[in-house]
Amino acid sequence: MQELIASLVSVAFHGTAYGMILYVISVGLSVTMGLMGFANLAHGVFAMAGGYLLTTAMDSWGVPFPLALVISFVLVALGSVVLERLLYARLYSAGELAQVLFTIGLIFIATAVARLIYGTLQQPVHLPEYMKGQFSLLGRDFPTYRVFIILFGAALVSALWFGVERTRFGAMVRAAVDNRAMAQSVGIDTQMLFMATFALGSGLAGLGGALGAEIIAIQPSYPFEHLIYFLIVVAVGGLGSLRGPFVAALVIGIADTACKYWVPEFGAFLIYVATILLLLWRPAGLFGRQA
Amino acid sequence: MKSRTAFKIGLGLVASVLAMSATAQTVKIGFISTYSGPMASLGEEMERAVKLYMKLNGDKLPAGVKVELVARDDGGPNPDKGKQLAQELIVRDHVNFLAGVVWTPSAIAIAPLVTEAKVPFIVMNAGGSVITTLSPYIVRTSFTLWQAAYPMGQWAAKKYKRAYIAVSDFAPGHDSEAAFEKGFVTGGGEIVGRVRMPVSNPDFIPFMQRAKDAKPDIVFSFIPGGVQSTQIMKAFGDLGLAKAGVKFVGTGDIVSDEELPNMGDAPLGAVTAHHYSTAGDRPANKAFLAAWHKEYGAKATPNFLSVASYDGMDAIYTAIREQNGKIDPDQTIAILKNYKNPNSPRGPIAIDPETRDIIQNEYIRETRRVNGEMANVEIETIPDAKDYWKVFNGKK
Amino acid sequence: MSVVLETRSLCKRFGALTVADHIDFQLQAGARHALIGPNGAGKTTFVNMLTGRLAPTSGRIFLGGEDVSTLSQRERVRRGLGRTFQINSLFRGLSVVDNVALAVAERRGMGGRLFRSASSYADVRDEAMALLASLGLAEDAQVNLANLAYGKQRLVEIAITLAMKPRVLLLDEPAAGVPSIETHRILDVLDALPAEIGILIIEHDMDLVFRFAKRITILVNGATLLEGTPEEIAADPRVREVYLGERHD
Amino acid sequence: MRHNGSYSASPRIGLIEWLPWLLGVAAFFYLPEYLSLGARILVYILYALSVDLVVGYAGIVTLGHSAFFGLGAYAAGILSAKVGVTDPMLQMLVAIASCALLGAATGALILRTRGLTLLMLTLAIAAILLEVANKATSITGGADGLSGITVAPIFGLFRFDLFGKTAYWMCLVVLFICWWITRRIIYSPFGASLVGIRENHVRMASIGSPVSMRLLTAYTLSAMLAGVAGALLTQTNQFVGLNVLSFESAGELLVMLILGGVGRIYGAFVGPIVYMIAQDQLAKQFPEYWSLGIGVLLVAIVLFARGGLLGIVDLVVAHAKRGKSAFAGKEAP
Repeated sequence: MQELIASLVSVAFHGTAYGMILYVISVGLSVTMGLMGFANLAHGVFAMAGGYLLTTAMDSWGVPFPLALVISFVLVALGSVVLERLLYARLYSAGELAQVLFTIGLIFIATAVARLIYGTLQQPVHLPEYMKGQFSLLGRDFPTYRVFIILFGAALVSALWFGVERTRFGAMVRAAVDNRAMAQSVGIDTQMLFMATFALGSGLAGLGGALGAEIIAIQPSYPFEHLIYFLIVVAVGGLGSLRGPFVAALVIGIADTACKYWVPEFGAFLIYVATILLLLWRPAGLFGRQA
Repeated sequence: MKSRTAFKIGLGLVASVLAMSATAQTVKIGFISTYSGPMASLGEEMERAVKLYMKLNGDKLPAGVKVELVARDDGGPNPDKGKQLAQELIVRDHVNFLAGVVWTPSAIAIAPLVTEAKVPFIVMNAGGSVITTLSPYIVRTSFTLWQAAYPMGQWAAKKYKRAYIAVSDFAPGHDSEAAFEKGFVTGGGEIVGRVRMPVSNPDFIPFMQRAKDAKPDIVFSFIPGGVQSTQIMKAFGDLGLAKAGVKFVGTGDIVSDEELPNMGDAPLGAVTAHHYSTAGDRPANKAFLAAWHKEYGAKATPNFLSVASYDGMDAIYTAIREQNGKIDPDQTIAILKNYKNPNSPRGPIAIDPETRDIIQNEYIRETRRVNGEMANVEIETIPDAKDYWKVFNGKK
Repeated sequence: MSVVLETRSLCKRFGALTVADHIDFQLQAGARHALIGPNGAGKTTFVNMLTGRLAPTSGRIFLGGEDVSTLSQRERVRRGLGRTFQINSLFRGLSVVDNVALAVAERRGMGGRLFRSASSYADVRDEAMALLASLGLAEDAQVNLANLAYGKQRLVEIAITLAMKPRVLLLDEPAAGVPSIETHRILDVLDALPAEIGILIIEHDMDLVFRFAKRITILVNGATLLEGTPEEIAADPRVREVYLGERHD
Repeated sequence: MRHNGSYSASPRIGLIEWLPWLLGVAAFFYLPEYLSLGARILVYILYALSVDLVVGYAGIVTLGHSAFFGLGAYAAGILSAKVGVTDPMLQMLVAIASCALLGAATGALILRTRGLTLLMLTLAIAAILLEVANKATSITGGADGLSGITVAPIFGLFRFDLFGKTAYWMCLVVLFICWWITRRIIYSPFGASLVGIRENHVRMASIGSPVSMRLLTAYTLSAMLAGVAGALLTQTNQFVGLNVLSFESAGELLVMLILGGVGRIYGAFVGPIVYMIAQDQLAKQFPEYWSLGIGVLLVAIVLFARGGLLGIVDLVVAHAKRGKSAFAGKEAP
């Protein structure tokens, strides 16, 4: 019994940390897909970029860890605006196939660029001393860094929700997700809104990639390898929603960890099966509006 | 009409240019390794060793004989890619030897090709026991996982009772799991749990947590070396297994020499079985290291892949010398079967004429801090270790 | 005269919003019937329920006396229910004749044949060509639809539906987007439609409605306000009330 | 030239359509050292053709066709390595049957959905197969791949050889048969209705077309073609590895197809030929720049040349024709 509880606590803890990372990375994808109807498979590129920026900032520029996180967020957000204006914006009205292929192309490019600059090896993250080791709580040890991820993630989620619920920008985003034509007709500059949302979402992905570099290894095939998990979070959570992906990310993070812990012989099989069943039952996801 | 003729000429030109084959006195070695993907460091270690050997031993070739290395990248554990490259090396480049190969699955996939084409194939890393049994043209200069994991199990059983096994989920992992288990259980130990982990880029934390929760005395692990060894060490450290009194044991892969500097203090006290450590106290090893540092800089560190490739090249050069540059596949194999080198950087080695697999010393090492640097210090030697899988199963 | 299409107490709710409120409606064989009402009255919803694109919340639909309430779109089409769309809904990448031939083929039940080539079905092509000729589109048969003038596209819209040989034809704003000086071409086509088809037209262009329809139903807030001949409708004071402002915006 | 089922266009096989086959036969005699590459190209042409049928003709955006390619490959491989059935024809039949089953079963479930949901479902199904192949080590060999595959001589006569001669002929003949069948399907009323569904599925439903059934049929047929391609790959390589099921390889195939041109049959020929020859020659020397180039090319095609290489050829031809149209008679529709 004692042991079962111990394992449950482990799984819940590590799963939550993983889920937080998944959420921070994927939430931007959910909003941009819901808002702009853009099938952006290249979202993982932003997360990877964040991870590389973190390690570069810390190792080459000598920036302390907290500041490196900020840098990851800001630079990725800025970079994404350039991409959005130059490329994405041309394809808002194009078909799904074109968007899919375009973003796969971006993945290829990002993978190659990452390899050219950083080589093929996984980037080691040299965490500051205060993030290493364990944190004791109720007689159990928890790795300090993952405790930090959970707390940081929770703070970020609260800020994000508060922002979208209470600010003018948030209200505009919600209006545009609900009904774009309507939002346009009441004078919301949707082009600016798209750009800002895209930047925020991509910046968050960069932050998530940086934060999660310990868990999801930063290496060039990152955007391909983890794409399916980001997409699952969005599809299961429901497009355009903030809460949906949060629930989905936590569930998937915990379920994935539980599978690795108890039934490693199944791998991610159960996650995929569950995803399919859920999408067949609710094609628009848990919190999406059903057609 | 005109265009068709032009087309034919074009095709013919392309074909003839591409078909230019090796000149008589050039021995071509097709070398397959991993230069890209997450495991790219492995290919570099191997190729550096091969090139270093060629540079230092050019004078040991018969007069007029040249050796040409045709290197190909399989991008990681992609057996079909490996097989395709081997096929092209044989059919298009007409190589006299195939060499290299990091991954057991690739070596397995290549085996039928070298049998059909009668091309001697020198395995310079892949450690799955079964490989040498798949073709009479395969010779291995690296190691098998049974060679390391079985003595590790025997050694551990003398000191510990409860072991947890965590290995990568592919053939070498399965081999090392079986070998350790046999050694450990025969010696009176008990396996309290096991897990097979994904081969590439896993997050080791959940697996190590599971190991910790099983409360073993030791965790035995095999993972394909390189950066992953740092990752698993970090997970072991972050979860406080050492603090909880759990010992980390494994094959040498979990404490690859070149990654040791990145691991911090986590590997202190880890005990591993392996056939090579840069800390090995032998004149041949010292000379090898000196040459390596001279060529690639003081910071560059060779590892067991480098040594196996270095020795593999020595075997190939021996065969070339004894045949005076005219390579006959069957004669080559006959020569290689009796290849011996008492002065390899890893100690005395020989090819077992029965199995074409390597016989070498296995060292039980403990990771310690020596002069401020982490090092795998040899604490026990098991001389003339064979591939125990073949010994136990009567395979050749 | 017999009733070919009938709804009984048809309702549709989206959450708290009622867009169809117990609609009882009858369409006679060979009728020229118009459904009008202000924007948001629920006309398109009503048509979508008739065709089976939307499932009603409650109520029944009868086609030729048969209860089709739960049948799929396809089943209703096979029983003789055709529709056109308010916004052109055509096959833009195909030639005009292929647009129509697809529908002919489906009606004849050979649209899914796998082996013989489509062009070997000369009868399908001939029928499509004849239909196009009857609408004055013979010249344009081989033109890619996307390159066709908008007004003609509206006619193709009707041609595709006619190819289904419907007993009942639902025309959803056939003149939408066509400049008013050209609506007469649409009207000519409508006037020439076979007399035996029962037609329900939804239209904002009141000139067209009053010139074409023999009977008019007014829908307001999802419910039937009034039904009668054009003269009766024109004379009813409630209509003016509903439409005041509506026609001037 | 676009090849679409049409009620007014002739389905006759044009002269230029024989060119690929001529080249295929010529390559055998002129490029004997490149036959294994050639066989691989032929396999990928077939695979691309199957994807073109669903993506290009039926307009189903799928990222999961590797499920069928992989299933075909594994079915043939497992049959040989684990069951001991070495006859290539029998292996092929089992591969086709299993892909038909999987295609029909999954298609019936997922083709009701669209957009992201459909994309996700196709991806997840392929991911499940990958995970099964990865974990069911005793049957599939897991990450080690499935080796020990032997393929008996075709009809007991033609042995699969080191140089890939037999494999090349086998691939060429099978591709020819599949091309012929696919072409007939595309030119049939069924093929025309697929294009109708791609252009406007709502309208197709409103003219009484059984849209889901048509899509399911197309999906299943395409799954079978992909299965044939997979089985061929196994027989020519005598090895099956996990990457036949990977998302990267599915993505790579889409790249080849879009490079050639989607929805025009011969895009599926041109794409893999150009891509794989370029890869054979360039990727070895410049692996990093190779994928960079592919990415840039893909983005450029999507932004500027949606029709791929064949689309560009069309434009050039149309331009040239317009130049002399005063003399040329009727222009092909």
